[in-house]
Amino acid sequence: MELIMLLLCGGFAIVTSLMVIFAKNTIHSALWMVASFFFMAVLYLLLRAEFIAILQIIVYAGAIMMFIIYAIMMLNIRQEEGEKAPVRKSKVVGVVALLVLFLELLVVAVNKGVLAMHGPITDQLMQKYGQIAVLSNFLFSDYLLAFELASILLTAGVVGAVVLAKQKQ
Amino acid sequence: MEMLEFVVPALNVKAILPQLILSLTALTVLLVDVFADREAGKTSAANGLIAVVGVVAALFSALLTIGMRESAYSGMVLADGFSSFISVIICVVALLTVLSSINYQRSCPALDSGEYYCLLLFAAVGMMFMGAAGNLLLLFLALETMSISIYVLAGFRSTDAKSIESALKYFLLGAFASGFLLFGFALLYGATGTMDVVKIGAFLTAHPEVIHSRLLLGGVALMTVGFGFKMAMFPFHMWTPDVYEGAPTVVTGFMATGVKAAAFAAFMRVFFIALGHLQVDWTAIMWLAAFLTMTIGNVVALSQTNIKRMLAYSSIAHAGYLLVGFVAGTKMGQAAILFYLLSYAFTNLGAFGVIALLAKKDGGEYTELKDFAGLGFKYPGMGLAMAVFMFSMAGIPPASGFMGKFYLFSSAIKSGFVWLAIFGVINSVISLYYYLRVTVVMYFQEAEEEVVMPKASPAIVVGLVLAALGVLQMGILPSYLWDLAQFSIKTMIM
Amino acid sequence: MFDKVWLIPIFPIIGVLINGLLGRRIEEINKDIVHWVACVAVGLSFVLTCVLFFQMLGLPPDQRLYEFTWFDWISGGVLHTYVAYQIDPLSMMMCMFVTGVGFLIHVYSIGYMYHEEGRYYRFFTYLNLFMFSMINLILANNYLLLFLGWEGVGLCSYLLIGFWFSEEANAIAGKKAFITNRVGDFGFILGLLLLYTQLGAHGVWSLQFSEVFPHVHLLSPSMATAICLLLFVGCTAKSAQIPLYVWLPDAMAGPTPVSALIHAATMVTSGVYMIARSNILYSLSPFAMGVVATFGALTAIFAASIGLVQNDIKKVLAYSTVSQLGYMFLGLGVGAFAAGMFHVLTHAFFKALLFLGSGSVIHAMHHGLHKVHSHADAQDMRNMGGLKDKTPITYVTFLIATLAIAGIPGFSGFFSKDEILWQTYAHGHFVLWLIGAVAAGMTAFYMFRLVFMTFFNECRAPDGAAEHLHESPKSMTVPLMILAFLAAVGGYLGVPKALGGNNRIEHFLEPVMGLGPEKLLKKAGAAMAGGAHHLAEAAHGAAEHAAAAGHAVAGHAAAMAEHAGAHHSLFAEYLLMGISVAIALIGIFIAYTMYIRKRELPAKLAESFPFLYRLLLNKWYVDELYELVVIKPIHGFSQLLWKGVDVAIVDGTVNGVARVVGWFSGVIRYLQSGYVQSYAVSVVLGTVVLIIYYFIKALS
Amino acid sequence: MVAYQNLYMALAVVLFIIGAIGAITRRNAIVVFMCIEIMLGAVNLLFITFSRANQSLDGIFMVLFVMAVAAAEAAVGLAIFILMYRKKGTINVESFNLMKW
Repeated sequence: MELIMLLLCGGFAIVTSLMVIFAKNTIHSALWMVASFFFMAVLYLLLRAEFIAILQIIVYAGAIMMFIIYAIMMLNIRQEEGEKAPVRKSKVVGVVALLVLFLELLVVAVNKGVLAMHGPITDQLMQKYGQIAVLSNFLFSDYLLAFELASILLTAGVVGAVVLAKQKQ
Repeated sequence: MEMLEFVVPALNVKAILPQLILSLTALTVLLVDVFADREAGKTSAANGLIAVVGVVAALFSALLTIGMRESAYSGMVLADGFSSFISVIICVVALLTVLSSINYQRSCPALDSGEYYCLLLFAAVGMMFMGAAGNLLLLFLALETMSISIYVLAGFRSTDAKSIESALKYFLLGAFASGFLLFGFALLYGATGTMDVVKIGAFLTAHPEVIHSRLLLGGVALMTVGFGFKMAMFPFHMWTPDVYEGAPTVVTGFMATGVKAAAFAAFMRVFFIALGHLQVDWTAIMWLAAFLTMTIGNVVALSQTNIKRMLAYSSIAHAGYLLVGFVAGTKMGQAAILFYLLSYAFTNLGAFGVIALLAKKDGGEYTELKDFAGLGFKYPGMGLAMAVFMFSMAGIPPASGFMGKFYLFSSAIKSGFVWLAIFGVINSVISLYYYLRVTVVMYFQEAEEEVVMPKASPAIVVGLVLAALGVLQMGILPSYLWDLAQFSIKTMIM
Repeated sequence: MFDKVWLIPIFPIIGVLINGLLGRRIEEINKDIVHWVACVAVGLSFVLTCVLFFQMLGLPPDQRLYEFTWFDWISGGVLHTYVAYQIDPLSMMMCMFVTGVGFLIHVYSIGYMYHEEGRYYRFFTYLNLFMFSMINLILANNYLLLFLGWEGVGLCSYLLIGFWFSEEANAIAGKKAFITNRVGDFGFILGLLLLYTQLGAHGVWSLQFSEVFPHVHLLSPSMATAICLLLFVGCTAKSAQIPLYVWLPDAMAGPTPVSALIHAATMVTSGVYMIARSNILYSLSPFAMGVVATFGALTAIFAASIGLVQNDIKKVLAYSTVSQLGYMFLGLGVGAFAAGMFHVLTHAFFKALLFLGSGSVIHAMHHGLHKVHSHADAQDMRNMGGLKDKTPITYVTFLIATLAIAGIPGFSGFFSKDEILWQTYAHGHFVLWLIGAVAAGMTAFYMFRLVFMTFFNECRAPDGAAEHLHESPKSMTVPLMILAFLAAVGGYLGVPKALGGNNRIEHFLEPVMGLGPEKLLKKAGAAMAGGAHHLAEAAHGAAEHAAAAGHAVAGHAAAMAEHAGAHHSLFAEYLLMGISVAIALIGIFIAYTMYIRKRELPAKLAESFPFLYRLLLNKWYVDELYELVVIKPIHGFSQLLWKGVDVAIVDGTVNGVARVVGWFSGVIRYLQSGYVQSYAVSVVLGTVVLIIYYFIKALS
Repeated sequence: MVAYQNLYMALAVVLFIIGAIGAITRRNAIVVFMCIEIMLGAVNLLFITFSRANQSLDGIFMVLFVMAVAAAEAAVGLAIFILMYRKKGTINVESFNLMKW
């Protein structure tokens, strides 16, 4: 059952991602992207990361993508410009290199029997207390500093976005 | 369902004191600016001065923490000699940048805002955390804090096409490279099961069979890409000249020194502490990278006529020199990198500070080499300062660049990389040509058009004097800082 | 008292700080303060040097070594370098005349440069900075501090050559000097690195002389040769030897006091000093010594031949300097280190005097030509003549210096030059001796040619400028007289045994070098003992090295002892002396014939041997040769490959290497297309290569 | 261990490469940015797979923070795109080519 779900959602994720690249219309690209994120969320569920799956839909598909679509609408960019322009050689080189990289990464990633250390959380713990309880507990103890730094990061992002986009005389 | 017991984390303020001070200063600047009441057409130095106070306080706190050796926040932060030294470098960078910004904002009013100084300080916080991070997760967050702030800073002259282009290129490529870096982190995490730098090192010691697993090696390669991008290592250096040229001059100086220092700090921490066992494996490729980076940087710098672009290529070359210390890989080589980073901070910020002096009334910049013709005698102080910084970059004694290169190359020789050291020396001979050309133009050429330097504010005078003193101090009496750098490396948490 | 040695370099640097930082203000208030500060600074250094010198003389010869560590400079790992000074006969002798001659030239500059408006202070700042660097170079007790001084004097030289930078030729000359010197410095640095690592391999991580020299016998012979040759590359640039001498004649673009101080008396001898200082190292490599001697002799005759036909008074002196430096290296190369240093000393006196004298002549000519608004060249000897009566003091002092350089018995140059030639012969280098002797004849000829053209016959200055020629001010003539005295009697410091003297200089320098045959043998024995000690500890491979080094030392020492056997044949010495004096006299006689008696002769000769004349006049076409062999092909190549885009590369400089690099640079930067996605592609390519690399690494 | 771990990882690699191809070929800056987001998504998948395989929390938290970073990047990035559009009336990355060589 899991395998079928995996293959199905994985396949859809790949197809939708490809559609993001190949769609001529920018809005379509963005919508394919939303679809792709949904399939990713399902994959996270399969991996029992429910919390992340929810976040994926709320933050990514919900907030970030809406943000992007809003920008596209505002700038009124439908069609990609310069379509007629010849494809530069460097792009061809790049795509070939990426295909090589694809093989390399497959060799890297697809192997068994890696012996890594385990912990600090087991599935049993998750089962016992619930994922959100465990995560939040750790977020505010072990990962407290990272959490605080993320707040600075987001502040910087907001300040930066405001400062760049505000209309100047 | 029973509840998980919440363990209140120990808040070790001392371990992150400089970062804390800078963050609070950043927020203060942002808030104070909201209530600032500006006369029309005038700029205010208030923001800059608050930033200066904060940075100086952070500098002192960083100096105070020298000698600490503890890991805090569940291993997220490693407060040791190394992170203290990096914090000192970043404070110096931030201080000199703020001082020149106070002058620069007169001609470029866009920079006269709380947001500018706020983002500058946030970037500095990110850089410091990069030096102190003991966990890849925090390291990534710190790196992104720095990067996002700097994407914005690069595009701060938001009406200038070059500035926008600079921000665009840095942003897209930075995000792209972050993807590679993250992929590398993921593979490393997959291979070892932890993101804690020290624990990874311990794990690899306990399980040597993992060292050459494909997962780990792939991770190492991809992380090299990510860090190499920030360090401007060949062939990930391509963004450097374009981004440096377009960004406001003071920001360029900040990027060239601060980002490089932070990237090298993180790179060293991850590679020497977590992946120290792979040193024999990476030596050959990093040797090649060091050689190509410095050679390409220097050679292309030769044919530049725009001084900011020239310094951008020269910063690539300096990344190459720094990699020589990395290839050497010994404690001495690592200490030499720290020493060189500090020396480079003084030198490069000094040089960019001088360039930033020549802002046009309409907010433009004089950046062509020929704009500098004849300025040496017209403005003797400026000419002298520029000569000092150029000599330091070229590595002519008694400026600090000479000592820095001396330590780097002798560490390489001691580790048996004589040829790399020889190529380094050849490269510094090549570089002499274009550095010298700046002074030649300044002193020995007649100006084609009248270039008038607006009156310099006291802030930048203080900044340039500090930078020049730093250059000379490190060049003439390097012992103290060299000992400190060695101490910093020795007290690194393994 | 010896621990006050740090005051010697301190005084000039104080002068630099005062004049450099406040000079502009001071000059506006009162110009005189500028030169007072500068001269007093150097004067104090000189006085202190004298005090230390005489104090040292009071000590027995084997105790004349004192090292003073001022402060810790660089300490990296096992390397500890201090700013530390060494007082020994060699450094004190050198320091004496550098500060002494330097002081005189400072005084002379007051008169010569006084009319410079707004740049007067800068000139003295540079001069003081030069003194500071030179003193560091001389007094340093380690190679690193020496190198610091070495770079420092190079920098000052560059600044001073280009002092009148508003004329482009001067700026270019400065650049040429700097770049040529950097080529040499490159060799020097490599030599130092090699020395450092090779000694380090034997556990001696140091560049301090007192650490290095007792251990150099540990080096393998081929290593010693490589190090010596690399260091010598540095010397060929700094001390203007073939093939890197080209910058020195052009350096005459600087003010004349600069030519006298830096490009004649002091800086250019620093290469000689360095080799004399490293004599123990050089003694290990007969081959390197041979190279030094050969290059020295060739330079001597080569430069002298160019000097024969030059018309610019300072150019003649420049080539004569190159030629005399060649003699010094000849002396060093045959193992007569003391003789080489002796010639450095006497040469400093008479060559400084010659330059200052020529400066006085040019000064007079300038005034004269300026008065009548003539644009004739004030340095061209064809415009001079008859100055004997207009500038009597200059004439007399100049003549003394000329007699000294020509090697007329009784004057200083005779003793030192003859000592070098004799030692060359005595060590069995007959061909080198012959070259040296012929060059001596040429020297006598062109120097007297200069004197005759300048001071004798009728005045050829145009437009009645002759009436306005007059003697220079006191501040210029007094140094001339003092130097004339020294140039005349300086030689008596080292009268050889054959002439009833006792070779005082050689004995004085003996503790530092004076590696006479017997001593060398003794040292070699000690070295072997040291080597044996090492043997006990070291592995077998190292043992073989030490043994080989020991053999080389012993063999060389034996060879030297054999040559020294000839030392006692006084007859041969007298004979050679006679021959060289005769050659010099013949040279003078020819000059007399050609420029006083039959003055149409030079033109005739030039006509009958047009090829030879042009060859010499154009300095053997060396600059053109460099242009043709190095610069042109590269230039043509880059034109061919990359037409029309090379404007941006190099601003028309004569630097061939820069052109190649520039071309390369243009090609690489073409990849920098400005498209953000191309940059992303390079990131991807880099990734692909990195992963492949790590895979291969993991497999192997 | 996770069931079908290799499949998940292969999927992550495929998505990563698709994103990268898009990022270097598409001309529209917003699409380029979206492609980079796909790359980050692929990495997230990798992290979660490893997190489960290694029974450790680090990976999950990493994803959490990557999302925060992506949000901040999106904000800044879109601001930059708006600037581009204001300056030149286009967000075609190839038309931003003032600085080169």
